This record gives sequence, structure tokens and C-alpha cells, in this order.
Amino acid sequence: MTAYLIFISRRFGQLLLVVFLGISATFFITHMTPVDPVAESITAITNFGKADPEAILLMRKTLTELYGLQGNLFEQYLQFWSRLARGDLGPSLSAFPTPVSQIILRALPWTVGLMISATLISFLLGNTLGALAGYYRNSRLLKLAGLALIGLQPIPYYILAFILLILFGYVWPVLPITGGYEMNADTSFSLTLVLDILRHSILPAMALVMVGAGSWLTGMRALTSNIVTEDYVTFAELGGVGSTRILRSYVVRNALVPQLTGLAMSLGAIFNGTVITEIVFGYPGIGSLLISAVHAGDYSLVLGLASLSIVGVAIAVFLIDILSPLLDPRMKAE
Amino acid sequence: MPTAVLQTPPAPAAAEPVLVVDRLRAYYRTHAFGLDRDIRAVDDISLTVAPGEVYGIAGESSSGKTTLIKTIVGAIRPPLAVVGGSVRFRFGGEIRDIYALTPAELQTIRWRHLSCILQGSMNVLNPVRQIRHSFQDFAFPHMGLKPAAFWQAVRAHLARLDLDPAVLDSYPHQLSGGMRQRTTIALATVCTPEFIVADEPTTALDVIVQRDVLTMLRDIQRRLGSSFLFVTHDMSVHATVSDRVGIVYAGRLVEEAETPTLFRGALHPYTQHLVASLPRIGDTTRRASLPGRPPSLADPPSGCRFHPRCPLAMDVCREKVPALVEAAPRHRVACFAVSGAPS
Amino acid sequence: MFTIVRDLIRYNIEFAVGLFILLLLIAAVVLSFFSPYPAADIYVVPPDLPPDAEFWLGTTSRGQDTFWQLMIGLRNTLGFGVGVAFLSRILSLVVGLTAGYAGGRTDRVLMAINDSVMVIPQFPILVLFYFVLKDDMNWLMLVLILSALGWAYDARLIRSIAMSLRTRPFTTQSVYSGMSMRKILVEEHLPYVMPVVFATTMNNMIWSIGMEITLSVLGFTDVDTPTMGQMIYWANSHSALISGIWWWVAAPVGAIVILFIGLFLLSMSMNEYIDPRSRLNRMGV
Amino acid sequence: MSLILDVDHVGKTFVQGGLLSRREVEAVRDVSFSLDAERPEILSVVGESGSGKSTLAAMVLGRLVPTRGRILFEGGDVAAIRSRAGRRAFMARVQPVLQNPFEAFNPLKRVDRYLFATAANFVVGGGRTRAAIEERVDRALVEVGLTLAEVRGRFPHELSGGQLQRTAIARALIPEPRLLVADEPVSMVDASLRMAIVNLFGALRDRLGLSIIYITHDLATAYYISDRILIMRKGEVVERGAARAVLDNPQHPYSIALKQAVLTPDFG
Repeated sequence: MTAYLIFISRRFGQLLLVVFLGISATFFITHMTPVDPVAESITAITNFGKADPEAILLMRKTLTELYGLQGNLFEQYLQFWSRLARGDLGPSLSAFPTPVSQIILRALPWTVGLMISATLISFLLGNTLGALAGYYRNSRLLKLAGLALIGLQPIPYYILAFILLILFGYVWPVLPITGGYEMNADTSFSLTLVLDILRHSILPAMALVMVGAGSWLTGMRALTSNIVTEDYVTFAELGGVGSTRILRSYVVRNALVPQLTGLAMSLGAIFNGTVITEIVFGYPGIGSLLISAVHAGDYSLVLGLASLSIVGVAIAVFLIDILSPLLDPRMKAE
Repeated sequence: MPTAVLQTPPAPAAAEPVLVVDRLRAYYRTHAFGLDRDIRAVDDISLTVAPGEVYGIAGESSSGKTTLIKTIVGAIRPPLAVVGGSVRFRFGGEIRDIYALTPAELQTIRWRHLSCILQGSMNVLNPVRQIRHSFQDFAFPHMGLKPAAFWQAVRAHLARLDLDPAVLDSYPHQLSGGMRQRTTIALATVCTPEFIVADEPTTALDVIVQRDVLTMLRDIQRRLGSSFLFVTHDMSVHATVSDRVGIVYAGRLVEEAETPTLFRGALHPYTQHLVASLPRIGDTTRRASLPGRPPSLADPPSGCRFHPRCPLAMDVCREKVPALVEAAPRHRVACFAVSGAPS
Repeated sequence: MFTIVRDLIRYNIEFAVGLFILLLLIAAVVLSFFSPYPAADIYVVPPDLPPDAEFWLGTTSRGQDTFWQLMIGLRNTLGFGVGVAFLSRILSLVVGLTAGYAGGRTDRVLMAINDSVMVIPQFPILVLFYFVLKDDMNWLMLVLILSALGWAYDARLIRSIAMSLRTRPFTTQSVYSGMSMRKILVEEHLPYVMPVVFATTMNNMIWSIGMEITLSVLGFTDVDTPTMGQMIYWANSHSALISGIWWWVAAPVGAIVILFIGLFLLSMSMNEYIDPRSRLNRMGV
Repeated sequence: MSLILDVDHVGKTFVQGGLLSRREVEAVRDVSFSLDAERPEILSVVGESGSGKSTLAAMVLGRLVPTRGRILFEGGDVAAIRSRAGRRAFMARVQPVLQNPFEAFNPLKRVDRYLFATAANFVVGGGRTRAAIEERVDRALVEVGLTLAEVRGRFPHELSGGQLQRTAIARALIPEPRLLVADEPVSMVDASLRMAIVNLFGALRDRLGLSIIYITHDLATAYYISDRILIMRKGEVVERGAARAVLDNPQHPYSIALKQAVLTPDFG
């Protein structure tokens, strides 16, 4: 058990390193450039109307304070961390004075919900088909299904989502192609609302599953065709153990841990895909928020979103990392 | 020497054989990137095994002995293919041709009548499940017992083999190599099959453990009266456990005799060399090696495959393949120097 | 090398199709240098014409010939992918081989950094870059940024190969033959790693081009260097689909899908080729 | 009396870490022995898996650093060699023979590459011309019963296990070392070729005055070829002495058990 604690603390160290490197990168990208966020913000605001010089001066002072831009670079860096630790990401510019954290919290459930459900579906679908295709190597049907999914896999998220949008928006308009729910819907909790939300999530989820499942399928198929040559599978076949049992308890069971490790390693990429897909379908999550923040020049919101993405993905990776070895009895302390 | 203790008198030859392998050929057929190759790993092998007999197969690496037993137990997977001949077992008075059975029929024979022990490596038992599950998967469907009675029978069997029933709740990695191999033997014998195939079952084990495992194997074989096909490259293991030994060289059976005959009066020059080159404690007379190298199965020498290394090679050996003929009762050999060159 | 390619074409349909697509793309790149119109010029042809004998892929609402736009866009997009792949391959080879061969503390430090780069979500970082660079975000800058983000996964792959190579007896044999570490890495180990490097090149190009397209479509890159993503960006900003100028969108989307499937087929057939089992088969062991 | 090798109360502890488990394993515990410069010999180190015999070999070769004790080669501490030149000088005097000859050569490269590299890197003085290097390589090959013509341009899969192992031994002989460390050199070689390698060790000792440490689990070949023997169990030497005296009449209970477990192919 102590060994497991050592393992957890080591993975925790890695988590801290990811967060440290990621946040530092975020900080230095934004602070080492010639661009002055305060001036940018003021330009953005004054674009909407005239402002007298005095007001601009006041605005400059306030914004400098709010963005934590006083003092030298190192002081700003420390302040950035302390604010982050308090969960204070400053006020949003485009929705002044709503705190950035509040805006992000509103968008977060959409992204998390879409990401978890799409990842689960593609992980299960891809791995199931992959295991079957790797075990029953001669099945035409499985080969065909594999080919279809693998063919979709290299297409970038954006393009596939775009194609779905055209297909279901113009060619065969049966599904809602934008938003997370009907514009004028009654947002109090009801069955209709739940169904509506589900209907809106079909296309984004479908895009994610179509791209994601192929890579799980190829991975699992390769793993399976390696595992079937292992002695314990040969032995079980010689033992007259049924093929479904061999597939389930011998093949899939042994492929699970490496596939979960793979899941942890690709979470960053999956998050990318989710965010990009959201943008295409105008899904009200982190991705759409990020784009509108960029267009509105909302400095603290962009910074907050980037930081939060890094921390969130790192924590998810950490959780999968520390849980997956528990499935492998060889890893357990004796 | 304890060797004598392990020996049993050979089974009477008169009984109907439990296994008849007839002119078996199995090739590895590969065609990758335009290269077509046949590796003739089993080339025209015929042999029989009597009930209660331990038949040993000896041969060096890539002599085809592993392929031979894969083919005999029906565990072939492309690129390996059976090209000719037959493998027939006699289970409960019924002849079963391995390559004429449906997969479902084959599955009902496995473990009930025909079981296996593989090389005692780490990997024979599913690493992520407890041993209990292996017993359940392998033996339960074949025993026809209610669960309670089944587990009682398993525990009794383990106790007979001096194994702690606690192994059932262990994972394979928690056991030592020797314990794993004993557990595998218990698993292979729990259904009291008529025929057991053992492929290098003690090769990965340390000497002391090897001695114990061999004693256990011989002991359970005598108790169950099963027939064994026992494959190993190690001639001293054959000397210890096998009643009869067949020597495989480059995919062919070159000599076959009862073990004492083979060690005292081998006829084939290859066998003679194998026996003579074994070092023994207490004996420092010089041991020699054969010249040349084992032939490639993809491109074997013409005629007798041993002729490039043979001290007795004649012209006919380069051209004709010697047949495996009976040189003495129950002693077959494939060598022109023994049987005389054909006219 | 020639026999390898010939055998692959003859016996591996994936490779043959992939290679055919690659040759088409190379033809497009060559052709792009003969474009009758400079890439950035607009209103050089009548706008909004559907495909016909004169304008094979029609014209855009900005008065450009879609066909020539596509050729030039393909050139820039491919160049982008090759640039990122080249730079990030160097990074991953250096990190992977060193970490794998040196082991110990060097390995732990390099892999901790490697794993961090691997899990940090790249899209927000890229958006952040655009956000602060704005118009300074040019083609070359994006190549550098994506190279810095795109090496980690493959470095890990190379490291795992290097690690197993280090423990193989022939490495010991080389050490006791008096070979230097550099000689061992370059002459003994690199041949085992190169096929993986080739295969990951394709995957890396798929990834970097995908990122570039996404950023371009969103308008987050230099809008004046025409690429595949640029074309979709301009088509979108002119609401091409709604106004029925479908060829403006279909041409780049179709080209992208073909490009990606081609790269993917090449990477897949290479994977099969480098699979040690089929390799041993060919070597006649 | 001068010593080639002096292994002085050497121990090695490993920290064994699976992902979730961690413990210290004492692989070698307080082992001492020495090899005399005037009297070349074959010293067998015999033991089962986990006896620490391979760890001991790795320490003698300088591939592992002892946790305790010292290993002196020709008077110098092996673990203290740090510089490249020092390593190279040491490797010219001590060479390994590896277990699996099929794995000991890069399958993508020709085997003669290692012979020529060794000759070019270790043979100093006037003999560095192409002709001199080839002559040196051929001489080493003839020593093991091969010729350069048989080996030149060959890939590993074109040679038999016995030929490969002899080529590997020839390579080790090129720098004219004082000591060979052979870790299970015949366990992967087929029976019909095995004794040629074992006999070769005897010939090298007698002809070239080479000392050889022969690591093995096989008591019979140890009896056949070696002068002295160390029997190891769980990291410790349990019995030592003249090989034939020890194996004809073992004293330690473990040695007795080990000898009894050896299968004898005797009939009548």
C-alpha cells in the first residue's frame, strides 16, 4: 500500500509539473509580447463609442490593477499565481463586471458533459469493435466497419463537423445544427428541455465519436492481435475454453490497462477536438466562449479559459493515471 | 541413482494405440511482399503412442518438434497449415480424427480427453485473473459436476498433488516458476484425460525444481494411466521420463526406440552423437561436436537431411531420402548405413 | 530502397493508393508555380461562376479562379505540414534517443517535460498565441509554435524503442567493440528508429495541417497566405453555402479529405511494413 | 603472487520497484575470490536463477557498481574507472562473451563489422593499416576455428548459433585480453554444437593463457571444463574449491541437493 502511495505522489508531482509548465507558458506568452492588453482593451471599448481622455486614463489605471499588471514581470508572475490559487481570474471585459470565473462556470458543464459522453461512447465503441476485429480476423462485416471508422479517423475535427453541418443543415435538415438548446425554450427543468438538450448534442457528439472511435479501434485491434499470440490465450484455446470467454476474460481484460493509459495520454487531444467541434456547432461551452472572448478582445477571459483548460485536463489525466493500475493485479503491492 | 526410481516398465505394445500419426506434413506457408516460402517443419512423420506410454520427442531448436505437437493437438493457425496425413486419437474406443472434427466437437474433446502442459514460462496462465478462474474456464465445462462438487474435486486433486488449495486464490505472478508449473500440471490432469501433451515442461526451471516437477509428472502419469507425448531438447530429461523416444531432425523422424535401447545402442549417427556428447559429472573424457550447422527448414539438403554433417555419408545419402524402417523389434531408424543402400 | 517501394506498391494496396494521392499532390504543388494569377489578387476573373470548361472548379465571390487558388493553397498547406514535421522530428529524435539510451535521471527529467507537453491542451495555447500576436502571427511563426507542441508523443515512442535497444546484447557487443555512444546511436540504433520516424511523420502532418486548417477557418492566422483553411474562411465569410456557391467550399473540403486519407494510408502501410514480424518474414529468418 | 582479479567482499543491493511495489533485494552478498596471474584457469560460477551469478559477472565487467566491497583488476579498482580512455584500456583487458549468440549481433548489420571495429579501436601501435587489421581479425577467427573468408559480409541469420558464438569469442580475443567473462555462453546453443564452444574455452586457456570466468547453471559442463568452482545460492557463495573435488564430493547441503538433482542419462 505504501508503494501505491509513493506511486500516487509521483503522479501528483507530474500533475504539479504539468500545471506549473502550462500556466507559466500561458503567463509568459501573454506577458512577453509587445502587445499591451490594457491598450488593446481600451481600443476595444472605445471602438463602441467616444470616451474622454480622463475616463481613458482612469480606465487604464483600473484595468492595469484588475489584470495584475503592476510591478515588474516577476512580481506580476507571482501575483498571477496567487490570484489563480484563489480562483480569482479577474472581471470579464465583454461582460463587465461579471467575474471571469462565473462565466466559465456557466460554460463548463456543457463542455464536460459533451466531452465525457462522446469520449465514453467512442472509447466503448472503438474498443469493442477493435477487440472483435482483432479476434475474429476473417469477418467481412467487422473489416468493413473497421475500414469505415479508420477512414474517418484522420479527418480533422473541424472538417468533419463542418461536413456534418452541411449534411444535416442543408441536405437533410432533421437535427438542430447550432446551439445547446432551443433559443426560446423555457429553461426551467423539464423533460422537454432534457430531450431538447440531448437533440442538440447529437451532432457534436456524433462528430467527436466518428473521429475518436477509429483510433481506439486501431489501437485495440493491434493490442488484440498481439495478445492472441500470448501463451495464455493459446493455452486457453487448447483447454477448450469458449471463444467469447477467451475474448472477454483473456483478451479484453489484458488490453484494458494499456488502453486506459492511452486514454489518459490523449485527453489533451480529445479536449482540443471537443472545443473545436463546439465552435462549429455554436455549442455553448468552453470552445465557443474562447472564440467569442478572442473576438471581443476579452483579455482576462481568454487567459482564464486557457489556464482552466490546462488545470482541468491535467487533473483528469491524473485521475485516470492513478486508477488504471488498480485494474492490473500485477501492479498491486503484495 | 534416482533415475531408476522414475522409470516404469514400458507399456505392453499389444494394446490398441491411443494416438496414430500417419504421414503427417505441416508447412509454414508465407507469402509476404512477393516472397513465397514453404517451411517444411513437419515432413512425413508417422508414429503411434500406446495407452499409458510416455513417448518422448527429442530434437534441437527449429527441428520442427514444436510444430509437430502443435499439429498433433490441432492448434494450427496460419501461416502453419497441414498439407497431408492424419492425426487420429482413440478416446473411449472411438476413433477421432483431429482434422475431421468440427470446432465444437474438438472443443468437447479438449481437456476432457486431450490436455496440454506448455513450457513453464510466466505467461501460460492469464496474468490478470486468479488461478481459480482458470480451473473454472478449463475444467468445469468438461466435468459435468455441480459447482460445489466441482470445487471439492479440484481441492481433492490439488491435495493429491501436495498443492495447497490456497493457490486457487493466487494470481500467477505471486507464485514461483516451479509452483506455477505444478499448478499447470494440476490443471492439465484434473479431468483425468487419456492423453497429455507436454512441450518442454521443465525447460525454464532450475535443476532442483526440475527434478521435483518431473517426479510429480511421472507420479501422476502412473496414477492416471494417461499417455504422454513429452517434447524436450534435453536428452537427460528423456532418459528420466520417457518410455520411448523419437529423434526429430530437420522436420523428419530419424530414429525411434525404447529409451534404454536408444541410450545404449543408438543406430543413427545423429542420435549416437547426441548421446555421446552429453557431459556427465564424474566423466572428463573429451566430448566432440558435430561439424556444420543444423539445416534450414526452408531449404533443406537433398536426400538424407543429415548427410552434410554425417561421418558415414555415402553417395546415395545425397540423392535419396532414407525411409524409417524397423531395424530391430520396436526400433526404427532412417539411415542407409544401417538399412543398406537401395539398389 | 527502390525494391522496398516497388514491393509495397505491388503488394500493399493502401500504399499504392496513398502514393498515388501523394503524387497528385506533388503535381498540384508543381502546377501552382504556373498559376496565371498571383495568389493574393482578387477580382481577376468574373465572380461566382460555376465549374465549366474554362474554370474547372468555378470562381469565387472574390473573383478568383478556384482551381488555381486550390493549387496554391495545397502548396502552402503541404509546405506547412512538412515544415512542422521536419522540425518536430528533430526534437523528438534527440529527446527520445537520448532519454532512452542514457536512462536514469536524464530520462526521468526529459520524460517529465515530455509528458507535460503531451497533456497540455494545444488549442487554447494556440488561440492564446493568436490573441497576443494578432497580425504578427504569420506562417513561419505557426510552424515554429506547432513544432514546439508536436514532438512529445513521438519522442515517447522513440524512447521506448531506444530503451529496448539499449538492453539488447548487440549493444553490449558494440560497447565492447570500442564504439562511441554517438556511433552506437547513429549506426546501430537509428536504423531501428527510422521507420517509426517516417510513419509518425505522416501522423504529425495530419495533426499539424488539421490544426492549421482549424485556426485558419476561424481567422486566427495570417489571412493573406492562401491555404486550404484560408479558402474555407473566405468562403464562410462570403456565406458561400447560403448563396449557393457550393464549389467554393466543396473544392477545399474535398481536397483536404483526399489529402488526409492519402497521408493516413501511407502511415498505415508503413506501420505494417515496420511491424517486426512481417519484417523478419521478409528478411528470411 | 600477482593477481589479475581480486574480488574483495563484494555485495550488490537492488531496489526492486514494480509500479506499486518496492523492496530491496540483496543480489550478491559478501563474495570474495581472486584469479592468479601466473596460473590461467577457468573459474565456474554455478547457481540457479536468482543466485546472483549474473550480477557478479556484470560487476566484474564494470557494468554494475558494487554496493559494498571492491573489485580490483590488475590492482586498479574497476568501479573507479571514469574516463573514456580508462574504460577503453579496461575493455582491452577484460572482454565479455554473451549468452544468446543470435541476439549478440545486430540483425540488420554484417557480423564482421564488430570484428573490424574492435581491431581498429583496440589494437594500438603500427598495426592500424587495413591489411594489419584484417590480419589481426583473421588470426582471432583462426583461433576459434573459423576464417575471415567464412565470416566476411555475412549477416547473423546466415550463420549457425555455434558459428555466431565462436565469432563473438573471436571478437573478444582481438584486443588480446587477460580475462573473458562468459555468462551462460552455451545455454542457447544447440546440443550438437555446444561442446565445441566448451572445448574452445579449454583450448584458449591452454594456448593463450587466458583466464575465463564461466557463469553457468549446468554442473556437467562446469565439471567437464573448469579448474575451480564457486557454487552460489541467493547471492552467497556456499561452496568453493577445485571443480572436480567439489562436484565429486560436495559438502554443503545445497551443493549436494544441486548435484543430486542433475539428471543422468545412464542405463545399465
